[in-house]
Amino acid sequence: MHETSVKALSRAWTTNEPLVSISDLRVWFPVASGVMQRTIGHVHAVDGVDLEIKAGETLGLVGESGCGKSTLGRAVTRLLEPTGGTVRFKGEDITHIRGGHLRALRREMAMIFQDPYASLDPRQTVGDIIGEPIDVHRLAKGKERQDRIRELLRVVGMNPRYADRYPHEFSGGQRQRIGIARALAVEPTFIVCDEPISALDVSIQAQIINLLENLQSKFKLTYLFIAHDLSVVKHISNRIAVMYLGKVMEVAPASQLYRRPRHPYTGSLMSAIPIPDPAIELRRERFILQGDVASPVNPPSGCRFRTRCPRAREHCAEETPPLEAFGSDQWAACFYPLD
Amino acid sequence: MLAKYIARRFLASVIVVLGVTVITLLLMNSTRGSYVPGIDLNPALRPEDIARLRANLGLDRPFYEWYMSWIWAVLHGDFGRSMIDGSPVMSHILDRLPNTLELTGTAIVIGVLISVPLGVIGALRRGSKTDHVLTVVSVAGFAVPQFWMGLMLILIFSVTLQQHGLPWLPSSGAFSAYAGGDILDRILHLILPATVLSFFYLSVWSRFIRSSMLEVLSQDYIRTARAKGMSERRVVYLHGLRNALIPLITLIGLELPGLVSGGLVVEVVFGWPGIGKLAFERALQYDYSTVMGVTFFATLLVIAGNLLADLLYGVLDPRIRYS
Amino acid sequence: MSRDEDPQDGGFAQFERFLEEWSRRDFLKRTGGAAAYLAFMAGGAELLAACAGGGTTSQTPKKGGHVVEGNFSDIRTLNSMLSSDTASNQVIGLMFDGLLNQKKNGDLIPALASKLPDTSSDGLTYTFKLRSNLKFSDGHPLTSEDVKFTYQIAFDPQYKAFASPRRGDLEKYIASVDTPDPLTVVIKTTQVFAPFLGAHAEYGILPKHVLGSLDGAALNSADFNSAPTVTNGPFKFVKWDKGQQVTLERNDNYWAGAPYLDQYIYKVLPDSVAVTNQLKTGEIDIGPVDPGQYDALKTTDSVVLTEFPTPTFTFYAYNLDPAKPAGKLFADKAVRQALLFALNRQQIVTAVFFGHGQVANSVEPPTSWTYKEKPKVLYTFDKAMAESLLDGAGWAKGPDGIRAKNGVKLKFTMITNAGNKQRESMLQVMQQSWHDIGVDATPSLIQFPQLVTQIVDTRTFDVFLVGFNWSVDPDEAPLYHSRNTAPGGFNGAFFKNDQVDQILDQALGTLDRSKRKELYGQFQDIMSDEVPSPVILFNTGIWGVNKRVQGTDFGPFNQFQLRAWTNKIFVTDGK
Amino acid sequence: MTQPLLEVRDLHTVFSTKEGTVKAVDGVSFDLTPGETLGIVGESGCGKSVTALSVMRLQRPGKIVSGKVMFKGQDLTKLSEYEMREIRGREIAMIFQDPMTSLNPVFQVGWQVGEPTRLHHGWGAKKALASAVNMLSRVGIPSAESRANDYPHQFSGGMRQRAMIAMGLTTTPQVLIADEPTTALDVTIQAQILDLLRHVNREFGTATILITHNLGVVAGMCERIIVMYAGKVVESGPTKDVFAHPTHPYTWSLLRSIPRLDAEKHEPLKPIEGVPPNLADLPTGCAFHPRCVFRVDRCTRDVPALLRVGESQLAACWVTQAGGELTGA
Amino acid sequence: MIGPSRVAELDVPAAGVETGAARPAQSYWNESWERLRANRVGMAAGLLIVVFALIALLAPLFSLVVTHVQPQTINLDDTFFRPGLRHLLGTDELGRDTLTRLIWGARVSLGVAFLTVAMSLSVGTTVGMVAGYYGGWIDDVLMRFVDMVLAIPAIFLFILMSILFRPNAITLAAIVASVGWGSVARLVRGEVLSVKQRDFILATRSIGAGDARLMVRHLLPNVLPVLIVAASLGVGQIILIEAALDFLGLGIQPPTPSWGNMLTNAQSYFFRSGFLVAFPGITIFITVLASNIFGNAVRDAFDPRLKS
Repeated sequence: MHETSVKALSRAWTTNEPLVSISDLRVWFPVASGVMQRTIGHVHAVDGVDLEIKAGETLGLVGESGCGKSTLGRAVTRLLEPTGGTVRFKGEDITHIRGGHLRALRREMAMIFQDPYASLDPRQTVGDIIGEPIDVHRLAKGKERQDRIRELLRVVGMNPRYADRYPHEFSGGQRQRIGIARALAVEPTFIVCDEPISALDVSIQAQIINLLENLQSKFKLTYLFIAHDLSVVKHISNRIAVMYLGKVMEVAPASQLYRRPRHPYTGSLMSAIPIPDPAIELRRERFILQGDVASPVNPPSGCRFRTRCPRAREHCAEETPPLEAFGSDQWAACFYPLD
Repeated sequence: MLAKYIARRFLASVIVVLGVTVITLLLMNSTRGSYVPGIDLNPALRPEDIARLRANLGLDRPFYEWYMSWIWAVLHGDFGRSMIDGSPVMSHILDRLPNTLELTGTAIVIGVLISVPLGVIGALRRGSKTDHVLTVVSVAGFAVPQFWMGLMLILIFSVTLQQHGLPWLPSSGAFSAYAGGDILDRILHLILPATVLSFFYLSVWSRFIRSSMLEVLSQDYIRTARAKGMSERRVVYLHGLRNALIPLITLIGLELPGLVSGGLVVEVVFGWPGIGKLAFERALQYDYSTVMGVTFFATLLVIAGNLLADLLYGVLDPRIRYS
Repeated sequence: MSRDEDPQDGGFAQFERFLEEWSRRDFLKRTGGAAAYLAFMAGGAELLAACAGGGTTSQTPKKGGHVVEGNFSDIRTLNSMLSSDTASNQVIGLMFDGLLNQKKNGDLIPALASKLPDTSSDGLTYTFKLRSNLKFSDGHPLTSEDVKFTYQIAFDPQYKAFASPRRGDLEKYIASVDTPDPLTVVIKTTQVFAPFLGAHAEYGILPKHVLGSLDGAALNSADFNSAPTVTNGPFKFVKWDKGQQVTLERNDNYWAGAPYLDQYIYKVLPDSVAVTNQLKTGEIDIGPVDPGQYDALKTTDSVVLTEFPTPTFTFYAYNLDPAKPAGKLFADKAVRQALLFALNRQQIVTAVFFGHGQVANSVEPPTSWTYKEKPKVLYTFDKAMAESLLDGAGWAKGPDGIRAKNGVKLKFTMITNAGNKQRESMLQVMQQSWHDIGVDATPSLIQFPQLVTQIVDTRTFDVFLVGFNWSVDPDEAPLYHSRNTAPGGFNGAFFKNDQVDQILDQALGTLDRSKRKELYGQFQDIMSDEVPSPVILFNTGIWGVNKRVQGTDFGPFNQFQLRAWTNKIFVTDGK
Repeated sequence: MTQPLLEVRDLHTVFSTKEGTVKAVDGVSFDLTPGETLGIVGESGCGKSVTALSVMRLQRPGKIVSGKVMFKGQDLTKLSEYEMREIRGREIAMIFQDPMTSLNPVFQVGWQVGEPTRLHHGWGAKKALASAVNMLSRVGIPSAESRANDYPHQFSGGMRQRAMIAMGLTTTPQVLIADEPTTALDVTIQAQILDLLRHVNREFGTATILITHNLGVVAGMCERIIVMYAGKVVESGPTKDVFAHPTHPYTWSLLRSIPRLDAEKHEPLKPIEGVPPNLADLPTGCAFHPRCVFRVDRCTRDVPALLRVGESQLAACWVTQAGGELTGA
Repeated sequence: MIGPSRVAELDVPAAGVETGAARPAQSYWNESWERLRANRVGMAAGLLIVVFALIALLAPLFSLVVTHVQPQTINLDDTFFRPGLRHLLGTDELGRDTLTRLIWGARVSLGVAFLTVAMSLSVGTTVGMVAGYYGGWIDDVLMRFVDMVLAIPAIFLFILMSILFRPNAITLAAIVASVGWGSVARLVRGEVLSVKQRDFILATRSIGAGDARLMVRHLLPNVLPVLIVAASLGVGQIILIEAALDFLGLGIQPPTPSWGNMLTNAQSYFFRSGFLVAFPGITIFITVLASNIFGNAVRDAFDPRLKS
């Protein structure tokens, strides 16, 4: 039965096209004030983003807190309705779909959340949590449903007998596995991983990263991997998009981004990330950004990064730099890019 | 910003006030039957007398008409006259308000003065015998019917003490009937009702302070304060209490409407000439204009109380900004 | 007299007072009303004023000091022509005298008038002579103009907007009020009306020089109503602390001699228990005592208790309206009689009123000069009689023990107002007593406004139980004249009897006392046979007075107002 | 070798919980020499924060059951509460992980920063505020004079941590304990704060204990590090040696399990399987043995002591103490 | 597509199956119950309430077997009996047996309390949940209405409504609940707003669950602890409110006994028989105390965060 809905969505789509294409996506949140609660401004959480995600790849999305990366993830999965722009999934515009159509989309996309403590309903058993997508989409019933839940637990490396336990009995890593099992339950093609490891202990992070990689190859999944930790993103992603204040600053293949960042922000971000090797750390050239991120309610004119950018000139305030191609697979939005 | 905030809150309140008065009037109207306030059932009255009085009170009109003219007058600052005694409703309220403020204010002050240290002690000595005793007292205080406690206090501290020739406390009214009214006299009259009322506040607030204090003491900034090397007393009373008291302000602000109904039972038991007693008596007599006036006033108090609590919160907690 | 012919104001005020009390919450068992021991009454009414306080006559009155009287009714207004409740009338009575006053046994005595008025031979015109040198408290002379003004505002069409509760009556009976000279007032009435003087000659006279400039509407809201600056009675107004007390002070210009007391204070208390408590503590000096509290105060040395019979009573009424379901149950007087026979009224008096009251033999109170000790039918507790009456009337007991006739069960609901302890108890006793003879009566307590509506307006009840109070005049038309079955009338029982109507009308139009006594005798006989609304008991009045207070003289007809002796009260300790 | 400023010897701190007594700090020893930066690394719940709090005697409701904390010749664990107050904030200052919650929200920042000098030097409000403003500007808060009147919520996260550092420095303490000072901050802000800490260390000569779970942070900050696991020190030594040749399997595995930004090619990570142990229910023997890929029989029975392994390092591991090498895929 | 066959191919790292969670499955409810059971004073208090409730339920049996009288049975020859063998707790002014009346009064007092709690909770939860979940104008409208209900001095509502509906146990419960639901609605709304923020709600939406499912399956269970706490603390308070209404003459009307009207009736006979005041007073006190202690215990058990 789900076959039909998948087909309905993918009628005109071929695997050569991007699985997800985002164009000029904007998500603004109103800021209300005054006597009548008039809207006096907007948080420009996502403000004109263009991205494409190819089938089977992992697109990493990095940026500091408040840069809009999670909002972007939620807009793409339609947990938020975008203010403007379009999101296409398998070629179809899903920006404003509703009802049954949206439900069908929910079977194609899944999401994994940052906080494994908050993202599992503490009042449900693990089996119910994983079984819920099955129930919602009426994928299975009775014994079949139970079997499926057990299989999913095994898939994420957990003992199937844990189905009747409650989330609080598990460690962070185990909970994240449960969250992943839930995401897999709808048999999605595309998963948005929203900081899936940042709340985990260091020694556990690798387990989850490996699990995600493993699942991707087994089930031909496409990931949008959101994180603030560039080392992790670089490890897991094919390509990386760097966001700053609601805009994409640079997109590049993972290794290319480290070797040759073009955007000054990317550069300083790289330089700020400590490398667990004293030999390298002591020799490293530090490139410390001054000040704090500007307010997303009143983002700076022109280039968003110019207020902290060591290379900024007058021109940067007057015009917003577009994403320009550097070579075949790298884009950066900067008038004065790094070499 | 603040002025705007108050203005917005005020506008939002208008709907609430109107709604409250409409609900009250509807209820009163639907329960009144053929009862005409202030007349009772006086066989000396002829039907034409009653009709005239009814017309005089405006009760011959449909209630919505009555309401419209009432609200119109209220908007012009005229709360009308009591249907029972013809005195201006405003003067009734203003006559009783000082008494009620005196009683509730004293009870709140006593409540705060006692509950704060008790709550702090309970929090600091959490789990100790003292804490358990305080807990029991406060839970028990919450379980005594107020009117019962009031009557018992009267029997003990007025009647029995007096019978044994001991110094005793007056049992009703806000001051002595004869030659009363000086401060000492008023304080003597205040003791029993304020005790009953503050006992209630005390039970609630001491528990509240205790848990609020416990929460504050577990905060990071308390650890920071300790790490600076300050004494525990300073940590608790300067850094802890200041934060723990903020939510109490809200609670106290929410007591403002208690002026009308919160102290009612105490006012009735002790014959305290306050607004609650007025409201109660007049509601039973279907004194429309007084009831509506008091309702209006009480609703304003509720709103003012909430607003005041919020504003005070803002003063005490710099994190709050009005927008 | 009839419902229209208002009995003396005091009487109904007393009734209103009850109603008012109904509406109060009341664990303070309000006394329902009724009278007591004949022996006591016989002597009591004739006692000297000085003795009534219980003190010795050897005390010499001294000037100075104060008295606090406590009561649990709040006052509403201080304008004698607006007031319709007992508490207000009581305080007004301390500040304003009328033309006449009355003794505690109900005899009229002159007050502002120098003597009882001359009545014209046709009985229509009363000529009052005022005392000379009458003064208001501000020194302004009180003349016949003030009297005329006082009556005028309540009946003259010019003052139509003035919301006096007396207007209906005064408009009906008063043809004119004339003032041939400053000391003479001539009141012409429209018809002969026996209780006229008792009912309408005692209103406190208002100062025309203060209020004369106001129109009817302005009088309604005059400041005077809550703060009378000028008075003519024993006391002057000092202040009114709303909800708490009214403070009065001596009026040195009082015609009967300035009172001994410096101050007289009327204090409002929460309830009758508070009255008892404060009599004990001495916070109040004078207060009415609930029968339930009698024993508690008896042992208090500082308080002297005075008890006397009153025309206050508690009764229940059957709904006789044939259009109502209950009308069919009670149409047969045998049923009504049977139910009364089944009640042990003496036990009710003993248990519910702790013996402070008297079982009624008649509908007229024992305090009345028309009282018939043994009317045609006497009812004592007689269960067998009750059962045989019902059997005879065809009400046979069914398998469930409840009597029925033609398939209709003898089953009904009894209502009274919620909050009156004694009435609640009485209903329960009635329920049990009647159940014993196979009658299923269910008690139901409702709030006051509903009770009022059901009794006088919709008449949707089976049996109601309330209290009432008669004035000194024996007229009982408000309860029993068929005219008052009209909506709004107080004949809630829907009792219609041509003979009774005729007797009551005739008695009202007669000024001859012996003739009236005979007529009311016939009336009592008929009523004892018909029993549309049997009286359970007549209450006693009980007053507690602190020993330090002398000179009170309470009786059946001056308990709350018309106390001609207030200027004679003094205190022995000078405080 | 210079005389240590702070000597911690066999420190034990326990907590009573419903599940039993938890040995949060279980025999920890280390030295801190003047002017150095010592890193304490470990995962959450390993006891690193409790160790720091125990040094400050702020471990409540935990109890220090044994051990010594020698500071300038006196044992801090033996001092009276009053004497200890003289040390706290004056000789040893501490800053915490979450700058959002570590500042009292209802007091102005300048007032809070000046509080240690009012407490310890008895300075008046004016003088304390002036020094606070001075210190705020030295830690890089622009227009410190006016910002001193702001409340904490008006500061950004980075600024708050700067204010915390300023607060610690007003009394020029000899030791600064920084407990996860950058965990709650973004990387670019983390870089700023780390830079500030280096700067402070140089300019004030304050010895710093830097507690963190981030191996990258210690790599760039500390001369020496201590690695903790389940309440114990499992390895310690000069940072470069520990990173180059870890002598405890936990350190070894940890370094292999984290992705490195400078990794040239995509190699699968080597996760440490299993979860950190429950402190109330520790495994027998070495607490790490259930997750250890090098474990030998003895590991499950006996608890290894922290002993010298190699030239400069100490490790608590039966395998390396016996001369075993930590190698593998 | 994940089918059993494909899963079997998967290489599941053995060590990934963690041993942890050695205890038997522990739901939140089980744990709370365990915590509650561990609180001996709280359990004793709860037990007392249960015993009282049972006695109330079995009142007719007590009348039949133990006291042999009905609560309304009057005996004017036996008024103001002191406690003794014939009447264990004495009699009142109409010779009615105090023990019998207390037992039957429990029916009313506890009945009103439980019923009120049930009504307030069901209405308040529905309104609060809908307002909190949907937000926007629905929230505005509902919460303004709640504001109104809470802004009217409750006493007016009680007076007017006690006239409108003659107070019996059910209408009285409805009257008290007509005010009580407002604060429940606020409480629930606040809780819903906070639960709504949590990621699992987003997670549930992300798998395609609808509003109804979210409210019933996720919000309700997460709001439930707050409701349970509110309910257990509410019972005692409502008994007190009921007694106060009786005192004001607005509550249960005699002859139906309730603890409140028994106490109120007895006030005027204090000098005659102190027992009449003492017994209902003590009963109310003990019951409310027990209910508060139990309520606190429940709160501690269900919300360890607030545990004192």
